[in-house]
Amino acid sequence: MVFGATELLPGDAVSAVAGPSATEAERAAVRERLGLDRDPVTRYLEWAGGALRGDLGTGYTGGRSVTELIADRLPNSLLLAGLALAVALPASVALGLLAGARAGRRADRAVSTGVLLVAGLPEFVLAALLLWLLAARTGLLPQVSLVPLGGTPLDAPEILVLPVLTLAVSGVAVGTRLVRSASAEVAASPWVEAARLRGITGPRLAARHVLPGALAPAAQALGLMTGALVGGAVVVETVFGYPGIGLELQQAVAHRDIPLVQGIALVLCAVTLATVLLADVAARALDPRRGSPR
Amino acid sequence: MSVPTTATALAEVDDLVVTRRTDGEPVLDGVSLTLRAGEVLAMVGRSGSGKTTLALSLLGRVREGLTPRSGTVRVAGLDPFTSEGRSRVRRRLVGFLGQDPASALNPARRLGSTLHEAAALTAPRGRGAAGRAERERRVRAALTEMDLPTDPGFLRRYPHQVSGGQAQRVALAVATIGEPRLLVLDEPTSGLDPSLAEDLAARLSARHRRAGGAMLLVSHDRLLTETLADRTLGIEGGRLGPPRRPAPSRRPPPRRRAEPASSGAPLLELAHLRATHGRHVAVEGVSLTVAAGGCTALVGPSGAGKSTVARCLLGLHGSWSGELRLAGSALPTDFRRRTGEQRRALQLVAQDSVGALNPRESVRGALLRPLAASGNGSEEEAARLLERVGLSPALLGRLPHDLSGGERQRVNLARALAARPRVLLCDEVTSALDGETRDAVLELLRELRHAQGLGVLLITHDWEVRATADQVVTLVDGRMVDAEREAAEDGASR
Amino acid sequence: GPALLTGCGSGEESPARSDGKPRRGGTLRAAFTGAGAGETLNHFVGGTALDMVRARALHATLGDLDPSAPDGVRYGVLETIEVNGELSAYTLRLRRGLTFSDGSALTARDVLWSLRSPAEDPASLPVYKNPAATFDFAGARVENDHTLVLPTLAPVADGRLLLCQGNYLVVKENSDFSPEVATSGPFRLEEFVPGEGCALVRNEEFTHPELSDAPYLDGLELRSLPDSEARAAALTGGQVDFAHDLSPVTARTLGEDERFTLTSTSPPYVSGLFFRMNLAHEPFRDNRVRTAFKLAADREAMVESVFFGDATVGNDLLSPGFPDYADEIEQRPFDPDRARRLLREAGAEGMRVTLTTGPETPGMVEVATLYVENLVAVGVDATLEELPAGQLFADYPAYTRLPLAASFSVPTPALPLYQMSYGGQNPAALGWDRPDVDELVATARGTSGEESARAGLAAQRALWEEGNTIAPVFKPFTTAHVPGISGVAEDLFEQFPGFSRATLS
Amino acid sequence: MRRPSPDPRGSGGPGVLTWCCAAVCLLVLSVALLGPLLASGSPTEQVGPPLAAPGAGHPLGTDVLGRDVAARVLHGGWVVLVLAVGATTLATLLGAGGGLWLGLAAEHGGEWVMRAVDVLAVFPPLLLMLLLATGAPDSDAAVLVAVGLAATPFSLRVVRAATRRVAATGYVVTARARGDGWPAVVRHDVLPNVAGTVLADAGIRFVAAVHLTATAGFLGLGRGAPSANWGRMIRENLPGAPLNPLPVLVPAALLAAFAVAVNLLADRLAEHLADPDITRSGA
Ligand SMILES: Nc1ncnc2c1ncn2[C@@H]1O[C@H](COP(=O)(O)OP(=O)(O)OP(=O)(O)O)[C@@H](O)[C@H]1O
Ligand SMILES: Nc1ncnc2c1ncn2[C@@H]1O[C@H](COP(=O)(O)OP(=O)(O)OP(=O)(O)O)[C@@H](O)[C@H]1O
Ligand SMILES: [Mg+2]
Ligand SMILES: [Mg+2]
Repeated sequence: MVFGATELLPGDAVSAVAGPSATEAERAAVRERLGLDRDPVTRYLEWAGGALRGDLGTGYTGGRSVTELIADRLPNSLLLAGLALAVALPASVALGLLAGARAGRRADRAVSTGVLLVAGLPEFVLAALLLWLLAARTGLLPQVSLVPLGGTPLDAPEILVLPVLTLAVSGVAVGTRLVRSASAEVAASPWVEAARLRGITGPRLAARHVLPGALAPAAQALGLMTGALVGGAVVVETVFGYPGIGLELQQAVAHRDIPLVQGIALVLCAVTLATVLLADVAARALDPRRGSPR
Repeated sequence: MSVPTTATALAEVDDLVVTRRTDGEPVLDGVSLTLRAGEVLAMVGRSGSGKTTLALSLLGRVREGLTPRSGTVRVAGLDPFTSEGRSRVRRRLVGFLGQDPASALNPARRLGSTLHEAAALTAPRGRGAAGRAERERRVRAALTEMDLPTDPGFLRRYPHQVSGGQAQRVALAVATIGEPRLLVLDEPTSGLDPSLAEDLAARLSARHRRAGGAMLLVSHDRLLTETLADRTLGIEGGRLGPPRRPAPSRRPPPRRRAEPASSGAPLLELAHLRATHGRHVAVEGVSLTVAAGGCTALVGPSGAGKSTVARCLLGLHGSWSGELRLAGSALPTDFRRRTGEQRRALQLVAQDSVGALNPRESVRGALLRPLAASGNGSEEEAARLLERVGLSPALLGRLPHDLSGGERQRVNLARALAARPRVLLCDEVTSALDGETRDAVLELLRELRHAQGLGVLLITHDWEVRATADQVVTLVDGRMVDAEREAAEDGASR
Repeated sequence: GPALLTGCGSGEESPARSDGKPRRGGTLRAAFTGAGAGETLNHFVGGTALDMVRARALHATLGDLDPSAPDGVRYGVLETIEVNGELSAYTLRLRRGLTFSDGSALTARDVLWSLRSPAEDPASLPVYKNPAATFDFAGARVENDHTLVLPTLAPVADGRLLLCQGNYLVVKENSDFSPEVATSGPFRLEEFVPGEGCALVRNEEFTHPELSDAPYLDGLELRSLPDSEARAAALTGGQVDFAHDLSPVTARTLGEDERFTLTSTSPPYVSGLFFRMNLAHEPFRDNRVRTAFKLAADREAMVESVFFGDATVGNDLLSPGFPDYADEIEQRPFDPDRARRLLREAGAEGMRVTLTTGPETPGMVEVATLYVENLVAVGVDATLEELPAGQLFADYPAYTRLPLAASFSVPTPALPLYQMSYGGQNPAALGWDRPDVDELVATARGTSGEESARAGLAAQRALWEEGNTIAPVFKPFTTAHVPGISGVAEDLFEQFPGFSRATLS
Repeated sequence: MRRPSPDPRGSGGPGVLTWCCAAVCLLVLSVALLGPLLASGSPTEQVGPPLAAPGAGHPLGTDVLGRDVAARVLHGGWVVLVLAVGATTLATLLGAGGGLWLGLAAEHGGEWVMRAVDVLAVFPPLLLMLLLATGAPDSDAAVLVAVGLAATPFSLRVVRAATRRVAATGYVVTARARGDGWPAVVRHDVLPNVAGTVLADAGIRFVAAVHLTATAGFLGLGRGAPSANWGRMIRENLPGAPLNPLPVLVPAALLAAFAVAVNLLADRLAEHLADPDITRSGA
């Protein structure tokens, strides 16, 4: 599917490689070199075969192996998404529970409205805002995520703060709402009512009584959110110049580097699919009633 | 205004008025009550008379849709309607068991963790290993007291993996584990067979009195109130008064011989039922019949497998085998493969009356749907059905959670009847009803049996209900115990 | 060096300290547009600014353009280029004693390989193939280690300008462009991370043709940041000292900041923003319509609004500032009334046309936006279609069918640029097919002196009068840097800075 | 006699916040929909120097090309709103429909369909948008469909999960066993009980749709350059924000306010649909 989709992208790498002023002969030569003169079915079979073997072909620009290239970038993105998740997950669970367990009360209104306000800002505005607040005005943090040459982002943790924060904040906004709606429902159930009548209140009520019931539905949605984090970092990575897979995808699309687009899309799909499946499994494990309908 | 607290008064309710928010109707109409330490007070009254409302007010709780208008409540001198008072009252002073204990257990938590938490919450602040050992001991003790298994396997189960009566006893254990000074129990034994109930009650009260605790017991089970209570108060229309009926005798009433309704061919035949819950065989080798116009009682101790049998008959149970015939023609084991006609022919009134009602559907909607399916979807018909089960047509606009426990149960019954079944399966349909209302319901069933040839399968613990059956099948541990002899003993054999 | 840069901040400080000697030492960090993780060290295939700058730091050039020098060029590894009387063979002589970073000698064979191998590699960028259109590499002779003779395919007068444009660099023969390969430039590679940047250190083996102790910098860190905003942010955040190619608005905002010095290139190192009328599109066959379209453009307003005044008004000709540019031709005025009249005469009043553009280079969409407003003002039913980034030229055959399309140029001398993109029925010319003009250009390039000048002027006048290109604006390349950096301006190839003379204070 | 329990939540009925939200919604909607009629000047005409501060004639100053920000704001709303509302409707309809079906048909290969949907869901929205938008360049409808499709799998999953929860309840099983067909069960039992989830989800989708539409501007998809569009305006003028922040702030504020208000309203509506008493229980 990824292959088919990218095939449909108008234009081809020929112009990107050969340059706008190339002659027809030059273009034909490039086309032949890239193997674009053969029919799509053959190319698909080759590509799919290669993909199965872990070989995603060679990028048009620069001619590096796509697999190698993704291996360069993916860890950075995973790190970013992982850190963002590590911040966003507990925060959205905590906030979502706080709001959901007291649905309709003042705490809920405050959290929900606040979360909505943040969620209401497009990601690049949020990024710009954080940038302005934490970096440009105060100079506390670097504005651009320049990874030390030859090192990993972890060698300069300060460059991770802003991208992670941006991703996490928008993740929290979505996550909180999902957890809230799940836990509000549970909070209204007779068993939570019974727990209240036993004098259980506050964090204990939320964590021990509301959460277990809310986790299963929330896990589903949070799984999707995770997938979106990995792939959706395009904007954040562009704004901060963070060398991740999202930035790479954007550039590859702009350069019509089809093998690279295909490779990245495939890897993104795989990562997202994995998280979604994981979430499904988690949801199943967390819901005792699954599989044994009453 | 407040009444001076005497040293002995543990709980005091003074002139409490609770009204419905929508129409201002009082549900409690100037109730005053004093409960002394060490006293057991029983509260009896018709379904919908306000018992649960009063019991909850001791915990500072008023259900949504009701509002307290005036009056005061004090428990050990604290006002449970203030937030500090509430948390202290609920945490340390009062243990509460609600009317629908099955739905009070968190379906996502294991029984063990609920019990441990209750033990920990009320334990003297012991932390660490010693604390844990103490908690375990108390949990075990509570389970033993409730006649429940104490093996870790049982504690690891989820609420939906135990029977209705077992769930009720777990909930009772949760309420009593902290040995609170005041126990408020709302129909604590409705799902238990009488001998177990009596046994349990005796143990409970012995321990409780020893510890000097007071108890407010809401029950229509006269046997129970008689055994336990020092004092019985009646409640009627939200006002307290002396109990309406004099305390009845301790003995179960003489079993009335049920007149055989019809002796035609059995309407419903079940043979060689075998049902499993995972690897555990819940029911095996059960055969029973229900005659047209007849009534078969399915009895047995809690956890015997009665509800499982009912669910199998309906085709809801996932893994079962056996032969099932309705009026001579075979019924598929899975309801999905039954025709609409076949499905309508069998109707279940489920044991868990909360779970069986759509929380967002009014009584009217719940009744009109099956009525429409059976061809008479008028509002009058719905109102008539409600009246037949002893409910006011005013209830039509209500949502399930605005109903009292008994009312809910009867709405369930009305809904099942609305589908015009040929066989009605009643799983503890009278457990939350007072004697009077129960008799009315039984009378209704009898009438339907005669008039329409309705076959009834009654799952019950109640001797009096059982007595209306013309056949009795007893289950113990998932197996039939000599049904013939039992039946003969009852004098109900054909 | 020539005054290629106009300072608009505090200006360039003198490269010399009070004692007359430039300061040695320091590491300069600079940000450029780069490619993604697919980036390689092979600059023959990578055309980003970063590729160019990195290549010029790593490899020595044959020579750079310098209009003030006697030959019009300033030599790098070369001592001289001699041309025979028939303009049919060029002899390149290398300086003595040149070595690569590993100490091996730099010979004429390396020079030949560096010119020839990209021409033969289909993957390399068109610009590196250009010499092959002029010189006959098959007939090239390496006379000795220091002498290379290149015969031409046809007589050519400007062969020196062609070879010494600043982008023909000397790479070790048969190089595979791996990070370990020895290089000849002012710096050598220390660390290379594709898509992120590279770290370079001074190449002690390098000898500068003019300055004995250059390069002065100890190290150079070149970072890849594709987004103009990000480059500016890295500069203001102190993460880099030098930010290349800023968008007009970014430049304007940075200009208000006293901490930075802003420099913009001036002609010839400016990039043209063009609108090209497709002659396959009926109304444009009529030269009155073409002229009307040229007259309709409010060039001053474009310069003011899009570039805050920091750009050059174009005259519908290619490559202002280069020696072959015809500045004798008068500036075309903004005359909407005449445009309207011409359109009426041509019967093209209310003609419908869609201008297709894309964010391929900063300012392109904005200029097109204003131009469409201009067209509407003279009674053309014009609409704008903006394609997503990367799409305008992606489907080139489709591009050549657009009625009115935006495009841009990189700094290249006017006549070679004409030959590359307009001559010989090139599809990129959008229907411009004038053998007579092609002939004139060929003459101008193949002769010298008066004759060449006359032919060049005639060709450009034809283009001005009848051409299908509206060239309203030439935009500069704007860079910003922290004060204390100097010597960058003296080593500039087109818009790409070189750091062989740069110092840091 | 004092009331034993001060009612913690006050009386029912819409609160101040709800009214505020409604007011904000109305305001933004009227700006967006009536704006083109109210605006005096042209949104594309150059009226002054770029990024000029507010002054006479142009109360919000000028944008990056010297166009009147006020006129552009007035003209630029309806596209975003129509796109976002349309895409949300599309996603919600598809998501709710599919989710209900999949949630109920869990046994009959529904699992497999879900896997297929998952594969769709993980397809990068960026690529999806590029594809659809390049198939029909310069078209807002393509963006609408793309945004809608990108959001659908998410909705579908959430609704499906909710449906499965409801489908396992006693009352659904009872109704099915009673002989009620799926249509009746869905209408009476499932829909009312998942309506809250669907609405809350639609709220999230809406915000996401506003973002995606704005991002479509970021990627240069949909109606191109001269057209005013709040998402586009933000992006166009972001680099110039230090000179005149209004062309960024005003559309961003309008977008955010609208997204928030719509969401809060959706929440309230969900609550009321569900039944105010159920969701607001608490001791
Ligand atoms: N989902 C389940 N998984 C495992 N065991 C179960 C499950 N449901 C019920 N059981 C067990 O099966 C047995 C029979 O349960 P059933 O509900 O039929 O009892 P019952 O006779 O109706 O009891 P009661 O009178 O208490 O309602 C019990 O021991 C119960 O613990
Ligand atoms: N949330 C509510 N909103 C409105 N009316 C209610 C609500 N809860 C209960 N009622 C009504 O209040 C009355 C008293 O209810 P209550 O639950 O106290 O009865 P009860 O005595 O416990 O009855 P039962 O024996 O059937 O459980 C009933 O008529 C019931 O319909
Ligand atoms: Mg009750
Ligand atoms: Mg049972």
